Amino acid sequence: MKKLLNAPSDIVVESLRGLGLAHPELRVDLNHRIVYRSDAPVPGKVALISGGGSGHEPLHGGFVGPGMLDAAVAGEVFTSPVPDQIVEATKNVDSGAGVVHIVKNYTGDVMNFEMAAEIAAAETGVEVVAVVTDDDVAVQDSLYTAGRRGVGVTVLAEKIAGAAADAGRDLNGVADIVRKVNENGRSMGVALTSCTVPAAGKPTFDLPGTDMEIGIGIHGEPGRRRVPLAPAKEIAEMLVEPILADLDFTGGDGVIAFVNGLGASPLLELYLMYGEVAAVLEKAGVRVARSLVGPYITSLDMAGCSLTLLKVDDELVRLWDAPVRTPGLRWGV
Amino acid sequence: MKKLLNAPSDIVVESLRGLGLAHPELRVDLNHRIVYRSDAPVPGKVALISGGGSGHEPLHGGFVGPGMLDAAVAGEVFTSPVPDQIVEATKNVDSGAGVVHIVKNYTGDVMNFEMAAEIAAAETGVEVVAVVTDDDVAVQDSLYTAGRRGVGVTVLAEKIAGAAADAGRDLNGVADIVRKVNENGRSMGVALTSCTVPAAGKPTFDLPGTDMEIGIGIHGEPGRRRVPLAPAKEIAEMLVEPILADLDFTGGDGVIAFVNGLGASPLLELYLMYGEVAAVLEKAGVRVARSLVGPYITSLDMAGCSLTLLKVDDELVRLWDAPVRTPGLRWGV
Amino acid sequence: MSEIVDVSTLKSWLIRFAGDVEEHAAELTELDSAIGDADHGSNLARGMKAVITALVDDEAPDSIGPILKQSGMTLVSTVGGASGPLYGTLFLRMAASAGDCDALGPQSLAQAFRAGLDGVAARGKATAGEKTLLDALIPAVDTLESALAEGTPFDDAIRAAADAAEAGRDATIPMLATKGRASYLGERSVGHQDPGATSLALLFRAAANTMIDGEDGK
Amino acid sequence: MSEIVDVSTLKSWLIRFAGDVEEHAAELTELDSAIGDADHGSNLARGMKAVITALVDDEAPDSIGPILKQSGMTLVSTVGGASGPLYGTLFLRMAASAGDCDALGPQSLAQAFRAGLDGVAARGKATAGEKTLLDALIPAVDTLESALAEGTPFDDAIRAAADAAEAGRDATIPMLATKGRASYLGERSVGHQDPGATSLALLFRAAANTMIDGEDGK
Ligand SMILES: Nc1ncnc2c1ncn2[C@@H]1O[C@H](COP(=O)(O)OP(=O)(O)O)[C@@H](O)[C@H]1O
Ligand SMILES: Nc1ncnc2c1ncn2[C@@H]1O[C@H](COP(=O)(O)OP(=O)(O)O)[C@@H](O)[C@H]1O
Ligand SMILES: [Mg+2]
Ligand SMILES: [Mg+2]
Ligand SMILES: [Mg+2]
Ligand SMILES: [Mg+2]
Repeated sequence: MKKLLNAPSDIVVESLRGLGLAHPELRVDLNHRIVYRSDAPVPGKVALISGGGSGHEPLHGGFVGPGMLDAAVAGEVFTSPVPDQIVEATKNVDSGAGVVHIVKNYTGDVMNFEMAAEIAAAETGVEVVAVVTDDDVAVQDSLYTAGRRGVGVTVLAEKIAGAAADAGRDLNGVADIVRKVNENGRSMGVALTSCTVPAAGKPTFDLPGTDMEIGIGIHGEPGRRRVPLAPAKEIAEMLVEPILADLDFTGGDGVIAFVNGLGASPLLELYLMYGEVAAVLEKAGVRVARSLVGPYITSLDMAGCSLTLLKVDDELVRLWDAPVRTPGLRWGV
Repeated sequence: MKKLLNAPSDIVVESLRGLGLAHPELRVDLNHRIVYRSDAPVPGKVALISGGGSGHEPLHGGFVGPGMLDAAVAGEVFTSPVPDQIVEATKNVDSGAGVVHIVKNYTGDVMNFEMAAEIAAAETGVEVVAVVTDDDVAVQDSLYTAGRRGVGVTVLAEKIAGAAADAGRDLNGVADIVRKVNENGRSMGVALTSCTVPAAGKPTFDLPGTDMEIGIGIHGEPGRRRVPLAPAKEIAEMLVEPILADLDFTGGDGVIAFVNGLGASPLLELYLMYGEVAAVLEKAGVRVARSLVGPYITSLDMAGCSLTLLKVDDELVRLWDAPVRTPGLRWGV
Repeated sequence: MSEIVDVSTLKSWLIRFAGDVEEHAAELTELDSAIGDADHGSNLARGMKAVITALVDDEAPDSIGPILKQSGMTLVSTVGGASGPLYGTLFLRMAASAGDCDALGPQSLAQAFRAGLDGVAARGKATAGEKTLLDALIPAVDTLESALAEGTPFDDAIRAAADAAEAGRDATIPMLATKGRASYLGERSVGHQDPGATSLALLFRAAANTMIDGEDGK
Repeated sequence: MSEIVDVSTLKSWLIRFAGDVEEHAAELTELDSAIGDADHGSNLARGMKAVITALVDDEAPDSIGPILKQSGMTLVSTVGGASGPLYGTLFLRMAASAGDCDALGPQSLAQAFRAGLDGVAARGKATAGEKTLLDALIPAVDTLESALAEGTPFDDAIRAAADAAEAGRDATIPMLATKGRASYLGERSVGHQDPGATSLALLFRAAANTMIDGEDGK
């Protein structure tokens, strides 16, 4: 394992310390591993919290700031945070308007956020609405799975819901926007290499030099199937096709097309992939309204990428375009 | 080699195509492999061009836009662009106020930009001033080397000179700012793994699992020395120490501290490194005025990072803080 | 034989389990690499270390229910992931069932385990056969209860429960996962042993090893 | 023997060199991996491919100087890096020296090489012994000149030049690089063969092989 770290067990808190030092506009509680925008709670505004296992940076700590999250709660690497942390963050961001929890659909995340919401309601009286994202079409949403994983749509939901909260929507209004984004978004990923969990010290899975894993998640969980490494053109088709098969993305105001790097794939390759994806979408009659290309929801040092398509209407485009000022996403301010 | 690409020989132009599609505010000339801000030439403004081999993204194409570069010229992977490209870009961005070329100090880059400046002056009459960046303290600037390599300072110079050009400085004034940044900036890098040049198809060098390469450049050129993998704390010292030994960074208005990812090292680790660097700087009495953390001048899929320190005064801080709107760096607009 | 688990035995059990988890952490993580995200060993080791730290604190409670409760709360607030709430709930429900007493007899212990099992099933919305830690927990609790009901001596009953947990653990190998992270693999989950069931079997073996006088390891 | 390089021979030389570079591209890149950035083979292969494409174009010039000029310009505008301007300058200066003629005699060829060498040295600000392509180019040109001055027949002279280029190439192995990318390595550059000197030796061997009647490869 070749990583820039001291002890593997300290990687999360030491990384948060660096984040706090590099971004004076954030307040980092190292004890609870919470990243706050420093002016939280913002009077009158519905607050937005997300969180999850670490190792997906900039998600979630890098998305804290005006126009996006009020706080992010960091778990250990690939391990959801614990209820105490979530309760602490919830209390500290609530201005009285209530708090929306954006939770990626993993058993651990869902249970820990559920327990936190129960405690927050019982002990502090803060109104919490949790919305679960589950956009990964690689997983069948059926009786035989824990449901689809929450992946790329989470980034878009955090941005768009942040804008809705800024615009003054109430608790249910903001939660509804998260649901709307989740319902209209789908993702699919591919890994060229495994990631290495620092505490494990070696790659989570073996991926021979000539293979790639289609339908990968963001935790090094194996994907749908292993196939021979293919040219970018074909990979683009393998990503787009199952997404389009799951939801009709044609017509309307088009889509936000989001090509996400999983960690180790450089921007040179991500833009190339975006070009290929754009070509496949054009052929399929899907209009791209906005795009996002870069490593935004990563899986440590995994090479590969994911594609997220979000079907947008005028409202979603407007909220997407609204100002945002976080370490990871910034425009309009 | 596991990369998202089609044919290795097409990677640069296909990546530029994706960049152009993803960023309608840029104009990409695929034929000449030039990225322009779409409103170039900007009347009355001194224009800024940079360029070099590809594989360092977002440098340089991702730094084109208001407040930074007017155009970026992309060579093959790790190969400087050719004079024709540079001449073409120079002609197209000149508003009559002249053009500054920011050139990283590599034999190839310097020669190609020199030839281009000669041709541009002779054939088009455009006034060009070229400034070479050479901030890498891993290389001795002596009779026995090609001089120090241009690395991290280039990013800071492009940002700061872009702001100076926006502020209305004339050709020599903008060139002077680039020189000032270069003279006050120093860098040092470390690689944990080699990169793989697409056309070569395998890692440029072998780095056994227990070693790292100190004093690495951004092209997979071997560094100063190979040492056993060390904890982040010690790596931070190995990066800071030779920089401080080369130039006095204490006093004054402090420094811009820039922890740069070389490609495959995730943000989790880069922020951790920033925390360690900040601690070493504090002990050394160096005040951090501003910081930048992320992969901004990369070396394909190399794992590792570099540190750049830029000694700033009030003027440089003001220019650093000025609005910038590019795919790779964006604030204040 | 009516006061089988006193405070000292309870503490020994927790300490031994913590030690076993530490010892098998790499193996648990390895199992989790195959069908999950490579963290079960470090998750549980972190949690049990915290449980033991809390246990030896001067302010630590000194009766059965409160010790179990503190342990459950510690697990919930240090483990995270799926196993944190699940292991935490197991201990919290056992605590509620046991109450603030100085020792548990066989029946009360079995009742506490049953309450814990019910809590875990409710929290995780899973049932038998889904390739989770329930597949070790259910046979262990069932076996303990029925052995005691048949009049089996406690030593034999708890040993049988540990055996049942291990058999349940092994039985997860051919199972198709339909809950938790392993369910994402579909058919590819078959042929791998569930990490949570593996740690759960360690919990029961540690119970047998500490609750049976003179028993030492298997 | 006074008209040694006519247009057809010049073209054959360029085509053979292009083929040799293509064939040795991986080897050149491998050498560049050790002390550079792993691109010399692909750089020069790309450039020579473009040279040949331009050469066979209907509009292509059909006399010595213009062909050399077109080739030099093509190299400058397709190779990039250090070798693009250097190889480009070599051909451009040779073109200027040769002028618009139908063939070159031995003396004119040697003069053209000397002009090219001077141009390369000026462009790269390097001298002998710095572990660059000059370390193959200088002995090759010196040898060609002195052999001709001594009255050596052209065949032998150009073969000697190719031999000298290869000896010069080999002599770069123990050298310490003080120019170009390899200079960053300091002492660590010692023990590696310079990629540019290696391709330069291919250029002279290709010259010998095409300019000597019936010569075929070494
Ligand atoms: N819904 C569930 N019910 C019961 N046990 C579950 C459930 N989901 C997961 N588990 C158990 O949790 C174990 C994984 O724990 P761990 O790796 O610590 O958490 P995570 O899956 O969040 O990384 C699995 O091996 C399985 O036994
Ligand atoms: N200043 C110089 N003078 C002469 N030759 C040089 C000089 N610098 C580099 N070279 C030659 O260029 C070769 C490298 O070419 P190439 O790899 O194509 O370019 P780059 O170094 O830009 O990647 C070196 O092996 C060396 O022979
Ligand atoms: Mg986990
Ligand atoms: Mg090069
Ligand atoms: Mg796990
Ligand atoms: Mg090279």
